[in-house]
Amino acid sequence: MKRRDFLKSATALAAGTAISAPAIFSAAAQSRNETLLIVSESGPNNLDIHGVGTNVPGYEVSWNCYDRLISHEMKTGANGAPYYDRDKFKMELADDMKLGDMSATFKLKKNAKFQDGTPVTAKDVKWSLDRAVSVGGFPTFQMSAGSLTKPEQFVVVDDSTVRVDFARKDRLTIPDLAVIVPCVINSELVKKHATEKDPWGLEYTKQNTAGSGAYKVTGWTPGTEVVMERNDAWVGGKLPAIKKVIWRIVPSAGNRRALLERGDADISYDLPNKDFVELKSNPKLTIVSTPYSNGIQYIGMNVKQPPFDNPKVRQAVAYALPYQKIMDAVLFGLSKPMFGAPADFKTEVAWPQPHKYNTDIAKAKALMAEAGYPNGFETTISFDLGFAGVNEPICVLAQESLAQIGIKCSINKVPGANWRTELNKKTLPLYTNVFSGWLDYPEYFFIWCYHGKNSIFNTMSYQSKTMDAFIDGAVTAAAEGDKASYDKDVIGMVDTAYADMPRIPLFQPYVNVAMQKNVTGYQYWFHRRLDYRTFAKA
Amino acid sequence: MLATIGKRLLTVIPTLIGVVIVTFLLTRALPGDPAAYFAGPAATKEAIEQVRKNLGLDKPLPEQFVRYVRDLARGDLGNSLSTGRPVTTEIVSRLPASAELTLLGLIVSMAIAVPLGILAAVKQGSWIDHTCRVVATAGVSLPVFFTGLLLVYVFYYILGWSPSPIGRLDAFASAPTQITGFFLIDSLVTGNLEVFRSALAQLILPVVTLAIFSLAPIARMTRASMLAVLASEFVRTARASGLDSRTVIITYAFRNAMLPVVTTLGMVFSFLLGANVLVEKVFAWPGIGSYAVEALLQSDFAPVQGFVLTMAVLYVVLNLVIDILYGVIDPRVRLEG
Amino acid sequence: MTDTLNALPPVTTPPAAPVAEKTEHNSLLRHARYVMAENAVTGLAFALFALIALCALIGPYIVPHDPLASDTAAALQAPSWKHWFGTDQLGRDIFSRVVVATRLDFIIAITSVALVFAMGGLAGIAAGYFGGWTDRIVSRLSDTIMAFPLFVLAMGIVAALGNTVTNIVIATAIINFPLYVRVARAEANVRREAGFVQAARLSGNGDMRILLGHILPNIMPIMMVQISLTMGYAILNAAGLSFIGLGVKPPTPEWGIMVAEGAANIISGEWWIALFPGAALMLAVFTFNLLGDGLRDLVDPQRRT
Amino acid sequence: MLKGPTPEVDTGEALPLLDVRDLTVEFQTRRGVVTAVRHVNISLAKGETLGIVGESGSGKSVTSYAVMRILDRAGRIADGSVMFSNLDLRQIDESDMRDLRGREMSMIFQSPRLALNPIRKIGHQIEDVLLQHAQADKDVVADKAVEMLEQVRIARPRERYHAYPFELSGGMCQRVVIALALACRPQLLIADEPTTGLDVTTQKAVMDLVTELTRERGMSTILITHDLGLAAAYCDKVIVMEKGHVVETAKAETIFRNPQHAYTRKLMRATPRPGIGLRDLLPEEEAARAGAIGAAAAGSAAPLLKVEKLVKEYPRQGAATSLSRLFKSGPTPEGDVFRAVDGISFEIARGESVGLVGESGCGKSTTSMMLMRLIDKTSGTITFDGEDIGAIPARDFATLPQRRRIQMVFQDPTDSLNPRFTAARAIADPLLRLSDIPRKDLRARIEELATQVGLPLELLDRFPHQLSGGQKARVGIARAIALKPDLVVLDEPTAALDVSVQAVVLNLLQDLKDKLGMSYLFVSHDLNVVRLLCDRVIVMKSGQIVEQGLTARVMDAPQAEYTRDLLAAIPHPPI
Repeated sequence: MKRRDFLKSATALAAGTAISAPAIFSAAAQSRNETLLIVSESGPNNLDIHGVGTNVPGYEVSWNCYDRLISHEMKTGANGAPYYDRDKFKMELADDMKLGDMSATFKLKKNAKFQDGTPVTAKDVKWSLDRAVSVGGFPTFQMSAGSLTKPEQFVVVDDSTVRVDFARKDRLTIPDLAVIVPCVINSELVKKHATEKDPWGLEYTKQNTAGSGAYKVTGWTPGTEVVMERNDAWVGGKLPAIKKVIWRIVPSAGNRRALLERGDADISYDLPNKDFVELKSNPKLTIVSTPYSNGIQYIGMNVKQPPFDNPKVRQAVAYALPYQKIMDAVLFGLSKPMFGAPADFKTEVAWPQPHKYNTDIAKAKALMAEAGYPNGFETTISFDLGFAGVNEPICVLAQESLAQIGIKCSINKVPGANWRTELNKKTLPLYTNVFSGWLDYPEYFFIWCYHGKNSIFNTMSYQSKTMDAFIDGAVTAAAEGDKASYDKDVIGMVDTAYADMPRIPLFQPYVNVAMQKNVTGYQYWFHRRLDYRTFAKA
Repeated sequence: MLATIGKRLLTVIPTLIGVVIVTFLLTRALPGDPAAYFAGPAATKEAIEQVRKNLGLDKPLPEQFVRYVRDLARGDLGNSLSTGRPVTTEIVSRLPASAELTLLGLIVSMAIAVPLGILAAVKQGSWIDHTCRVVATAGVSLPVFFTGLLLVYVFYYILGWSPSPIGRLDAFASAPTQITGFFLIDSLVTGNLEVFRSALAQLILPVVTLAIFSLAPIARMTRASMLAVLASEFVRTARASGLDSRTVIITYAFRNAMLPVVTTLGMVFSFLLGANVLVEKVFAWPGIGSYAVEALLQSDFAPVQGFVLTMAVLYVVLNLVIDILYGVIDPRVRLEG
Repeated sequence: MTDTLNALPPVTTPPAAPVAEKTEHNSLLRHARYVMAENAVTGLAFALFALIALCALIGPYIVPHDPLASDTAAALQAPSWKHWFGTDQLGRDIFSRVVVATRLDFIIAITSVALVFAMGGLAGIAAGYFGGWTDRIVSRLSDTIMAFPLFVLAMGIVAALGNTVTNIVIATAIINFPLYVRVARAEANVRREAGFVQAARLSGNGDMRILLGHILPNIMPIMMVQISLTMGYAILNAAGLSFIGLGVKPPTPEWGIMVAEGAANIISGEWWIALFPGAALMLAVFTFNLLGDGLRDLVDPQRRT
Repeated sequence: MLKGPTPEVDTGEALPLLDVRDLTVEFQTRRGVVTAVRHVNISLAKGETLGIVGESGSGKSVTSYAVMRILDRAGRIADGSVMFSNLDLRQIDESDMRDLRGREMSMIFQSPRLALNPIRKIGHQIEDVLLQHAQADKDVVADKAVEMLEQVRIARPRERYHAYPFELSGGMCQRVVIALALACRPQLLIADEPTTGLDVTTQKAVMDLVTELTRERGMSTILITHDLGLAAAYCDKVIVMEKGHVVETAKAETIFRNPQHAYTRKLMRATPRPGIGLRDLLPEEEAARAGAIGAAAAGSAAPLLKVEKLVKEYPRQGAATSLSRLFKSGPTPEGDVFRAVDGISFEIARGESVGLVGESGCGKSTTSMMLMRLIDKTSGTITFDGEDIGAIPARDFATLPQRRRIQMVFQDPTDSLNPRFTAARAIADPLLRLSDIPRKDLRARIEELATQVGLPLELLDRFPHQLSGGQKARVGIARAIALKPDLVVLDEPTAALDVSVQAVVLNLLQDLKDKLGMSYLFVSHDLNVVRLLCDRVIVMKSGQIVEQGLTARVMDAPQAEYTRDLLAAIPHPPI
């Protein structure tokens, strides 16, 4: 097994966690400074983002172990920490990008090599992009969001030049090439492991990294740990400072916090909000909180079924939710409120933005009476158990609050594995959920969540001609660069959404990262996972 | 003796068949649609159907079962959907972790509970007896995960005596060359004392957690059977023959009292394997219990089935060992069987 | 040495007691008094049991706060005069929740035990009495269940059937099935050839009548011990399921869930969230366990363990 | 009379080996302090054999435990002194006492099989004692143990040294226990009911062995027994105890001839022996009250029960055979079965009382179970009143009307009563199931039955544990006759009872038979008892009938060798 090989080679590097353990290890400590120990609740289930059912931790591996043609520049975010720049691209595998009217041409870096030493060629890039649009499932879907749907769109010009033809004008096409999915894979290596049943070699890449990225996985025990080591031949950017990344899975949140506080772990980013708030006062730790880009936690209602087919009922619910209580007791202030905008607030050309509803039981009761439910009704509120830490108290508070206007909810816990199935059925009457889009454009969010073509994320089954017109209009305007009508359409989208209120935004969650003071180089990315390449330890 | 083992193996067959069927049905009854799960967040209905076909989940249940049994007969436990690895590989690599933890837990527990039980029986009705009873019962009354967290809090977070609860070894230590898969043994065999110390230090808290939990049944059983034996006629004869207390208690009473204790070990072990699942979760232990729990919560059939089958086989083997042990202690079984 | 020897259990049986009182009832009471007087721990267990039963019965009517009412302004408060056990993340009064939870946990324990008694107890008696195929089928069934790691089986059942109180009860009953079969079978087996069973047969009792009318009442005392022990396990089991996330629905107060919720807060210093429900849980299981021991004393002073 | 005092010791004058004065033993029980032994005096000379006789609860065993100082925590010597060879056993400390036990004073208990550690080789168990008392070095101890086994007449002792108790018969186990007790050549041997539970022939062999060995060694012996005959036959001196008191001390020769105390007389009368009738067992005044026994009803032409070539086979136990059976099909091979009953034939006439006698394992119980239709036969016929009831499966028989015509009285009155049923409920059980007696008449019928068996009516609402042994036996009898059966099988109905109670119960059975005209099949190991109650007797051995005939004929002129052995083994008190 690979892990053992790694472990053998790592014996010499072994270092002690001097602080807590009673001097168990005596090995040299200097390599400790080049090793990053990450602890998180769950680990990857697949090392390849093209794989079937790759989970979110798997994206992190892909991001760090594979290169894309292009990536984003950094800017300074609202909180002062580095934040990816949506609009500025930088070259990663590509040396240069020529943007034409209906195509983009990429020249590859000359000395780019895969981790096994073979050079990166245009053939590899085409094969990889072909793979992304062909394997089906999530990668193909993500590619199509940028109007990248057919292998014919990817053309090998010469050994080191690749052209991407646009299917139509779409301002999401180029950004879509900078997400995690269009990664470049060592096609020769993977093809060797491809079979008739598995033409894209998914089985191989599931367990092996075959990229040109800054790190390669040298040990992986699912559910336990991932060990990654630096690829010293990386050309995609400045050679990272961290030589080795050890990513340990520690399911108990309390233990993760303890590991951080005792200085045993370098970094962790999925702790309960409460812990982050409290850790902020710990002088040994740095905490960075950044709002999810283009993401919202909301209460959704199924508009196809009574009683939530009645907009008055939905508005009543919007007036009955205990927003501030949720902010205080559940999130400990670590989120951006999406409610209670002042009455004179003008809808902006931005997303997410707050709505004007606030907790007002009297108004809610009135609306219930108007809607013909003066005595309320009974329903079920569902949540994803995978995120019970936030979801459960939200539902409990909502349940309590809704009871005041006569809506009696019972709480339905859905195990993480079934959550998507349940959403897909589109029968849940009332639920809380998060949606966040990688591509940070309002229309991108609305296509997924409000458009009448009723995608999986339109969990409310909301269908409105007005809304569709605004969304389609915005997409076209964006592609054509028609700012005026784009602005008008976006404002129309938002206003319609907040008038009809099929889903009630609660807050924009924060990505919280806690790390030791000596760890530097954290950057916020649209995918919200860690980019090891910029980290360093003092 | 051989015949006893043979007979025991025969009676095991229906049990194993039962386990296979129950497991299969149970896993298929799990809610959630693995196809939807694995098709990814933005999959269309067609994409989900495609995944379903790839996973073979579109076939009727009996057909899936036949296929499953056929694979099983070939020693193929299938692939985990979530990790993509063959379940056999996973189990083989994770079993030693669980086994090391559970066995050590059992050994520690017995090392404490058996003398405690004897003492309680010999001093029946004394304060020692009552203390034993209360302490052992208190141990079994705590949910294991609670005990585990409490121990971590006290011994790691507050006192700092124990290493960080992140698995079998410290993050920067490396596993010994695999011989048995038991780190304690492997590190000793390869002479790597550093690793031995690290592995031992990591084991202490989870082992103690398990031991606390299993103290009561063993102590209770030891006390009960010790009492029964101490009241027996042959102990009376031994005492009337002037044998000293040590001989009476150890040679005469204890060995006889161990018989029912040995029989209950199988049950205690099964009990511990269950508790193990929670302990592994608390201590981030890379064992098969935590693996199975994750799989179960993800409706990932193959690992759950593999896990349960492994456990069933383990249980059978353990009972066999207990039978043999029983035979070693009790000549009646050895000679008459 | 002298002590040790003198402490050895009876070698002689005390002379037969003078002929006993008028009725069985009377003698049982007296016996209970004797056992409790002799063994303070058992007395304590009975007292605790009474307390738990009382909480289950009238708990919801006497608690100082609404166990479900949140008060985010008063969240995460340490124990005080107002909130004896402190408050949780949503500002709910933990004391009230712990007391109110007694009823649910009690119900889970009792119903699951009643269920498994009806299934396992009767199956075991039948297996022990009839032997042959009945025995073989029941034993294989129980072996099959035993071959599963019990907690994982419970998880599987609850995961498959959905996490409701009913299913938790069913799962708990199923995993305890082998224990009941084992005890009932063994007890029925030794009585199968007992003189009074033969006599009952001669008196024209059919098998069913012998089973239910003669054997069952006689093994009830031993089953009671088992029942008391498994009530404790039932609660622990429910708590474990909650920890995994397969417990009862929020915001229903239940000890296991409360411990699981509070567990994450131990490290951050809010020990009271997990500690008090944990203590209640432990106390209840503890009580049931000691009660089992005590009942055993009551039932059979010879085989006291 | 097998043994007199050893010549070199003068019993009368020398200092007694054991001198117990005023011994009082108390037990702390849940009902307060119970005095089990009151002011007992015992004096035992060197080489003397003393019998302590009494019924259950007389304190005879407690006395011996007090002497050995092995009373449990609840019991204590409240008063008196125990002097052993000038040592005050109440004063010396425990470790000295432990040295005495096994070395100077040993004890044998009843149920020899239970008295040995089941999982330790018998040789090692003897070694333990030898080593404990430093009677042998480690290197020769094994030889010494073998020598002991040889001395207690165990054949092939070197081989048996490695045997476990379960591999030996009850009699052999008792020999091992004796070897254990005598290994260190103690001065005093206390034998507590050493032969209870053993067959009469084995009993004789064991007692003869003990006598011989103790005499060889010049030891003193205390024999504790309920059997006055046994005590008188083997002892020099007999002490009779009743309720913790010594009521009489006398020489063995005189106690039978001239019992002084009323209790001794009662006990003596109640002991069955040749040449007496049933009524002679009862105390004189009661015997007079009971009157004469009715003449035996003449057997009618057609027998009530006819058994022909009855066979019961059991598969031999063992894993190997059952394993092989799993693979082999077809009938079980001959070697795999054990014939518990091997082709027996006999008849019982109406109103007749037939004894079925044999030692344990002879098949008598199996036979009675088949007749009772509690188990199925392998082959043969059981004809009851002209009907082949043997053909009806046992499981169906329970609810058939024929059931009421055959009833049974069980060996152990405690075991045969449901602990959860009151006496009345127990008697009512057959009436409720098999008769159509109206509910309102039930109580009256129960009381009638209770009166018939001499059970005081106020005891009817008690539970078994609140009744004495004799009372429980009466309840069992009342239940058996409740349905007015034609045939009652009496399965050792008095084996668990004290002799005085046995005397009463036997007479009761006789009276009931006369009154109700039932037939009895009396299953017993005790020829003396059978002689009293039965018209005819059948002797069984190894599943076969070795002899049957009229009681007087079989007892006085036995034909079979085996019958003669049985008769010879009965201890004969000196009359």
